[in-house]
Amino acid sequence: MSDKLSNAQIAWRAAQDIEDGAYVNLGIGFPEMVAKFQPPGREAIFHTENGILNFGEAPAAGQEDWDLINAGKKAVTLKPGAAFFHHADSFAMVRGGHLDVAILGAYQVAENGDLANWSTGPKGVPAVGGAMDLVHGAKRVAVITEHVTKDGKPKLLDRCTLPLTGVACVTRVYTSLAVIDIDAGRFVLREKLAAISIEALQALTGAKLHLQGAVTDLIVPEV
Amino acid sequence: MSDKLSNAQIAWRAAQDIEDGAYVNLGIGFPEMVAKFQPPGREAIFHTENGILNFGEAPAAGQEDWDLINAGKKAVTLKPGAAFFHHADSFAMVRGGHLDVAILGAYQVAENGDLANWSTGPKGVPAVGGAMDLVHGAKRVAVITEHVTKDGKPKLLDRCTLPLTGVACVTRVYTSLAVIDIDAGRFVLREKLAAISIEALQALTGAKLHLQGAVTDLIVPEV
Amino acid sequence: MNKTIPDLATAVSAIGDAAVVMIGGFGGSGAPIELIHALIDRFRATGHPKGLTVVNNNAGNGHIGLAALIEAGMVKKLICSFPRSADPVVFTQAYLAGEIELELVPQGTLAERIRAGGAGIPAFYTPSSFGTDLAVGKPVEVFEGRSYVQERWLKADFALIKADLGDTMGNLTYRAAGRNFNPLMCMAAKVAIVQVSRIVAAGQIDPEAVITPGIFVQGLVEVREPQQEELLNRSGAVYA
Amino acid sequence: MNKTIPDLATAVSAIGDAAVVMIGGFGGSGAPIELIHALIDRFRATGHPKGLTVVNNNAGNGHIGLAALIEAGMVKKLICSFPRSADPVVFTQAYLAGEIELELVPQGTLAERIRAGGAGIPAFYTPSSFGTDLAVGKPVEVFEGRSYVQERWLKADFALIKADLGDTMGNLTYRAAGRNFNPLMCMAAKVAIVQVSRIVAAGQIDPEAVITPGIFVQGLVEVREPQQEELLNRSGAVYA
Repeated sequence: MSDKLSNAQIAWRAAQDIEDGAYVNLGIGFPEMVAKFQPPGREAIFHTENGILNFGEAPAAGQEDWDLINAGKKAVTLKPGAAFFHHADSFAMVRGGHLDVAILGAYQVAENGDLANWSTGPKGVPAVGGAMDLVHGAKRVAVITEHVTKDGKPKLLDRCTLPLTGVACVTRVYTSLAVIDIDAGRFVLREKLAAISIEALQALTGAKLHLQGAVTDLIVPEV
Repeated sequence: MSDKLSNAQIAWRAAQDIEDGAYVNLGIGFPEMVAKFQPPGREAIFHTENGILNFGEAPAAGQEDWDLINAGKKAVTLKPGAAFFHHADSFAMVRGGHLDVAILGAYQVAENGDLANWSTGPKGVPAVGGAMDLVHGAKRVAVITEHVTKDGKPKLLDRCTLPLTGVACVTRVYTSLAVIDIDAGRFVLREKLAAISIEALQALTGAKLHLQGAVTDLIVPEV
Repeated sequence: MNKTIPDLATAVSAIGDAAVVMIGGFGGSGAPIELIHALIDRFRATGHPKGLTVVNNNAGNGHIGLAALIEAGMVKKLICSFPRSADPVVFTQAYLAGEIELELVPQGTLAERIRAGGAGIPAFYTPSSFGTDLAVGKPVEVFEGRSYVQERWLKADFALIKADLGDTMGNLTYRAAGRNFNPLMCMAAKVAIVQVSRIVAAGQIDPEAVITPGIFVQGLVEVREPQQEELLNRSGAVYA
Repeated sequence: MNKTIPDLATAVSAIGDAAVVMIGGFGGSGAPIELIHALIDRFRATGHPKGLTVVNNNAGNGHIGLAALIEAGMVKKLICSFPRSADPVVFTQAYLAGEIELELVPQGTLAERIRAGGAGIPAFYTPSSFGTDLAVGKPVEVFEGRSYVQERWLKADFALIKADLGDTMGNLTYRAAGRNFNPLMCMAAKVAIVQVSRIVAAGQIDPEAVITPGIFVQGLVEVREPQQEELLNRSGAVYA
């Protein structure tokens, strides 16, 4: 095992916490990978905000129906028991608290649960999509992310410096090094890779990591 | 012809103003009669707020489907091109300005267009239904009514004394004696029965009848 | 995933005292008579649930369904738009005797408040009821020169719903105007319990034809030949 | 009643300069490519309409459809949630050159604002965007201890819509996720113009299957084999 988890491994770890029968929205891009690691024997129903419940994998190349796409505009298939609906009904599901979990990517997460994942600042074309809706309403909003940025800066901070997506919305962060809960405005370390010390992890984290009960080893298979 | 119009005749007169292709909601009870007098060659589409567009006449006795009812809870049939929808969509049609005309009954109408048609005062069980929604949104809200109450008191007033259904919402009143527009906070007499003088009509009306252009004879066949 | 509940008694077993219960239907169309009667059976056997707040467009008719629920003394408060019907004697007597509280809401506002509850919209503005007795005490705001009343969402602990087909995942279709408040109440309740004429396997309802997606449904029970309130009342039925 | 329009050119002929035009579709699914191209044709022939405000979830892709509309210089302002796509070069260049105005709206808020426009709800409260840059200047209110942002309805002069079946009275069905914003935009526009794959007689669509009731539709035009944005872009198509 390398010194940090791959994206697929982070996604695998997040997938283990999805209960049987859960309604789940996966953010565009990296979070979509979580669907692949659904534990055997559990059934999750995936929601895509453009208007499908219970969609499945991508079709074979050449078999795409381009009206049958997900929020990332990728072609998908349907599972038995799927349903179509318009955008207002779709975001009623989101905003109305009907999703069990939303798993999103992040630029930054703050210890009070603030999330920044839609804008890296004033330059370029801003685009928000459904991110600001998804952070509200799901019973559980989790983030999957590298623990630090490409140039080694912390992404878990005492306060976000980038434009916010939502205030106090994230409750769990799965990173390439650890699993961290957000509880009462604090980062609480739950799991970490055995190879890294708490001190070394703290040095890569922009806010204090609190301990509350045991910190267990973050163990993820090669996937 | 008697000295005043029958209910059927009032309904007939109101029906003559419904344009071809109009979407129409008829209030429960007396206003429902308007549907029978649709002029030949014109097609109106009737909306019932419990969730049907383009319903038709009552079925034969014994042929009722008691899930296929109108707002008055009477069994109806469907015309080709009907649609079902839930209550939120139904009242989106009402409130959102999609109906061309709503025709309602009245206890009282005021010269500024205020309507009282839901409550005769504090005693008994109050019930409002869709009346307060129907007076808002339809492009034209018309009233059909006896000109005076059973004991001869005016129903057209300078100000309603009964609890209001809506403020400044009615634009035309079809009575047993006259057709009166509400324009800029005034009753404007448009048509009256030939047998009654303007003075006599004024005496039966609780606010000033203004004249603006010709007053034509209100001519209605026996129906 | 299988949201099927084996019988009516089990379906209504979790509804507690003082719960807010939305009941679908407009008059008798789309009214879940069997679920309501199962709830009355439970009350007769156990004394619970009582002190319910019920949301329905009407106030029951005759001595069955919602009227029987009121007659049994289980309802503390009714939120509705039109507490009248062909034969509203049960509600009328209870109301005039001061035994039941009434919150009267314009029908379109009732529908929109329920939808808002399901859609996570805590408040909205409507022209309906502006300037009337039903707007007293509510905030008013002017938008684009016209006055509107602020209305709040309406949510429930449970909804009792009547649908036509349901698949095991809770996807539903309805019959004709029996749709009425049912899809909205599924959205607005923590637990939506649905009686359907037939439970089918997941995949047996065309995804295009689903009116209520299963995410809004927590349990469904099959009632093969559901009773129709209108016919029961015409036959003089009494649920007693 | 027959709302059929004989051809695409006629269908878009009433759209004037500075109109607010909602365009259905999410990315390429449910996007009315042929109606958009007919509007571009008119602009090339007559110089009108120009100065449009367009409402769409995205900002176009490649050089066809909405992207081509922008490229033709017809759009003054875009109201959307996600002005990015696989190939957003047209909008990006226009935006960075200051040639087009952008109002960015969270996707769920955009949908709800459009529905509100269609439903006569001038304003509502949502938790979305609270505490973010997109809530700046908007009223905030606390309900039941949580903060919400007041959002306003969104209405349009015209909507360009893609549906699947349409009957002569304007009742519509859609295809799969092509439904997206289309039913909402039909509600929110004074004039909803719909391209359908097939026009059928009134009565040929099951009343239970109607997604958009005809009351929300002013005209429909048949486009038998509608193009799909994704396939056009993969073939490198340019509408020029």
